[in-house]
Amino acid sequence: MSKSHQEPSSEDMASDATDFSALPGGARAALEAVLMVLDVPASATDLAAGLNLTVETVEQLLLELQREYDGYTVKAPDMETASDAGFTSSPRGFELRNVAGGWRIYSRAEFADIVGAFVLEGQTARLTQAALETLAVIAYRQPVSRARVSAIRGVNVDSVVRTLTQRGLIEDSGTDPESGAILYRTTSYFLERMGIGSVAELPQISPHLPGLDGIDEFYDAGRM
Amino acid sequence: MSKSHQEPSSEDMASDATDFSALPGGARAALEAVLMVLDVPASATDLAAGLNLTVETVEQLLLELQREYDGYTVKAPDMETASDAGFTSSPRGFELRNVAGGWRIYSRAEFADIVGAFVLEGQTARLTQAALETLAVIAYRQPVSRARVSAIRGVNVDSVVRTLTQRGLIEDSGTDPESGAILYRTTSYFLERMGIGSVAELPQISPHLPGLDGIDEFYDAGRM
Amino acid sequence: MAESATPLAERARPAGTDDGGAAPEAGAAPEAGAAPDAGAAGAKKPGFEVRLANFTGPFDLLLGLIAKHQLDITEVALATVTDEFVKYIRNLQSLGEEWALDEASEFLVIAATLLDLKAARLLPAGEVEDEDDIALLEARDLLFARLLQYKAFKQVAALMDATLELESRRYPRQVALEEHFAAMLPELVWKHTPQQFAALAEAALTPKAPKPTEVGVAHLHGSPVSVREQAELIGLRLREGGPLSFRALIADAESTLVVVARFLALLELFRDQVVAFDQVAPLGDLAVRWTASAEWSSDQLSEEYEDQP
Repeated sequence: MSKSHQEPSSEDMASDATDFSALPGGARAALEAVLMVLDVPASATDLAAGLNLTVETVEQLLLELQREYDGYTVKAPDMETASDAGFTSSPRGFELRNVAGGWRIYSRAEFADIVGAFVLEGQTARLTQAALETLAVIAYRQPVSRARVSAIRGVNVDSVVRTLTQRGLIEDSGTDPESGAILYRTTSYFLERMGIGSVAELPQISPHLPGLDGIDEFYDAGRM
Repeated sequence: MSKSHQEPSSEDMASDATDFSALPGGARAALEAVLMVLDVPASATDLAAGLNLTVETVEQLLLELQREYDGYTVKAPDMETASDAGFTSSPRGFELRNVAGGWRIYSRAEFADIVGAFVLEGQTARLTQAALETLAVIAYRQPVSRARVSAIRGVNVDSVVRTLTQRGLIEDSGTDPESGAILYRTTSYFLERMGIGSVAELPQISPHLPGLDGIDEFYDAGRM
Repeated sequence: MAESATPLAERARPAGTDDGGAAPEAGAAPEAGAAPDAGAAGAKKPGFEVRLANFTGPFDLLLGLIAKHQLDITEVALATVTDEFVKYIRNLQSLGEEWALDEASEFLVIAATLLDLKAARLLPAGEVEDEDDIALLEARDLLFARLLQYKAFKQVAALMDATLELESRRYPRQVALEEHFAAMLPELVWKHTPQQFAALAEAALTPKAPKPTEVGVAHLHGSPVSVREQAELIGLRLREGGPLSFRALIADAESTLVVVARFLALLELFRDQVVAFDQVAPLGDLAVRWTASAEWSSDQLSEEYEDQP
């Protein structure tokens, strides 16, 4: 889940750099921390902006990490900045890939069979009732945030929303300008499965049900 | 994504084990690859079943990885299986933690500010005092009805309970056979957010509550 | 369980120092840690200031008032506290704060609580004479116990807050399933027509009636409990197990009704002079002793409770 930063030039930022030496593992570990939780590939430019480093530094660190994950000994005489990168010489179970201009950590391709079996174990072809209801709420109230869907359904819907996204039935449609929350909408695959041409063709439901405005009154009473 | 597998005994599985020596990085890397795709904590048992390894082996590998990510030198004389684990002595940007009954990769807390800038939806907002107190009562008295929580806090807790449910921290756990009241308990998401394995790891309340072991009986007797 | 799972209490403490005091101080003195509202008000600050958004309940306020005066609850200058409470309410009114019914009733509970406390305080210690006095004494103990319990929960809530805050600095890896795995998922079975889907949406969007707050009606339909049977049971236990505390005698009671029945049975047994009571300290545990011969039977009980649940 990367976000593009409004960037002053990377030189400006570097002058104002975070003191990575105070952090365990330094800038390399900081970059690794970001990569580990990034959902979508991030460009070296975005990473540099977020880390307050120059693009060149980040690119060098990315290549170092990539080689280290692949098992190369990174402490080579020509790479003085890699002094603390260790002597790892066996590949890790994950790899850092540069896909279409963005970097992301993936499970290593050689383990695809094992990982695939683990992921697919127990997966069913059917949506649960919770998933169906959540999909219905999103379809009729889109674009809508997870928090709002949770409020309507009365339970946390995070994992169900992940499943629906994974299934290609809903997708990220930007963020709410006010709250910054991700808004979800149904996909064309959803329309295809429903056998309709657009969401406008969904059958009407009672107009008296709370709309997005009314829901506030119903559900947001409990201030947190 | 984890689930319980129908297991033949772990001995059977080991005899039928995947030949990890043919894969780069061996079983350790295979485990690492699986950890990369988890979206909820996975137990050592589930991981062992998915990898066709014994639970003991997986537990040992998990501990090795955990220590390695934390920067310990894992090639100690007493750990012969760790021969290829490298000599890393600076912490990685991420850590492997055992929470809510399972293992999962997290970015290291020291990098929270940097990582937070990349994660679109920050961690959920801080709980209010009212929500925290209600959550505490439920955590220590679970399963517990709203009426009991109200009695302890001295106020109506309906809306707070609703919000805590929406945020996935507590859930309905059936009804009291006597009063028919809905009982609430904390969720595994709560454990994960608290960074603990089970509610038994919550700090002891008794030092905070001198000599009031029998208060529940008092309570039911004199309800205000 | 794991190396990563350090006991909370140990971890919560460093949090205060790491974060430069941003997190509530887990190890702080009970008063300060327990009542941030009161702490914020400070000892010197004039007037009792509570922001409505932070207000969480009558026990909170009561604790705040007590903490502010740095007094043990048993020595609270009630007149001062009460005056201050009234002043607080007037102040709110003068500020034009709108009162929701919920909040207004919460304040009524405070008023009642203060009144209870005051009434209990009026009772001179050690001069318990009639049943009303005892009831007042019990009310005071109960109130005191409740306040202590509430305070304990407030303290662990602060600990939990610190832990949650600390833990929120770790972000879990939670990435979308890699595409080649997503492609391997079994093809979705979809059987809903648009009309069925709309019905589903309609049901999901209909605001749910708030879950009912329980009304204790169970006792109305409870199976009858016989005092005679309970007397029989008590007799059996006392003859076999020697002196037992009342607490032990009701430990397995499945409902309040059974507790009441056993209590009445004990009174009956006492009247028939087959049991005796020993109490070491005032309000301490009551030990019940069997004093009659082994041949006693519940048939000898008075007929008063015959056939009455």
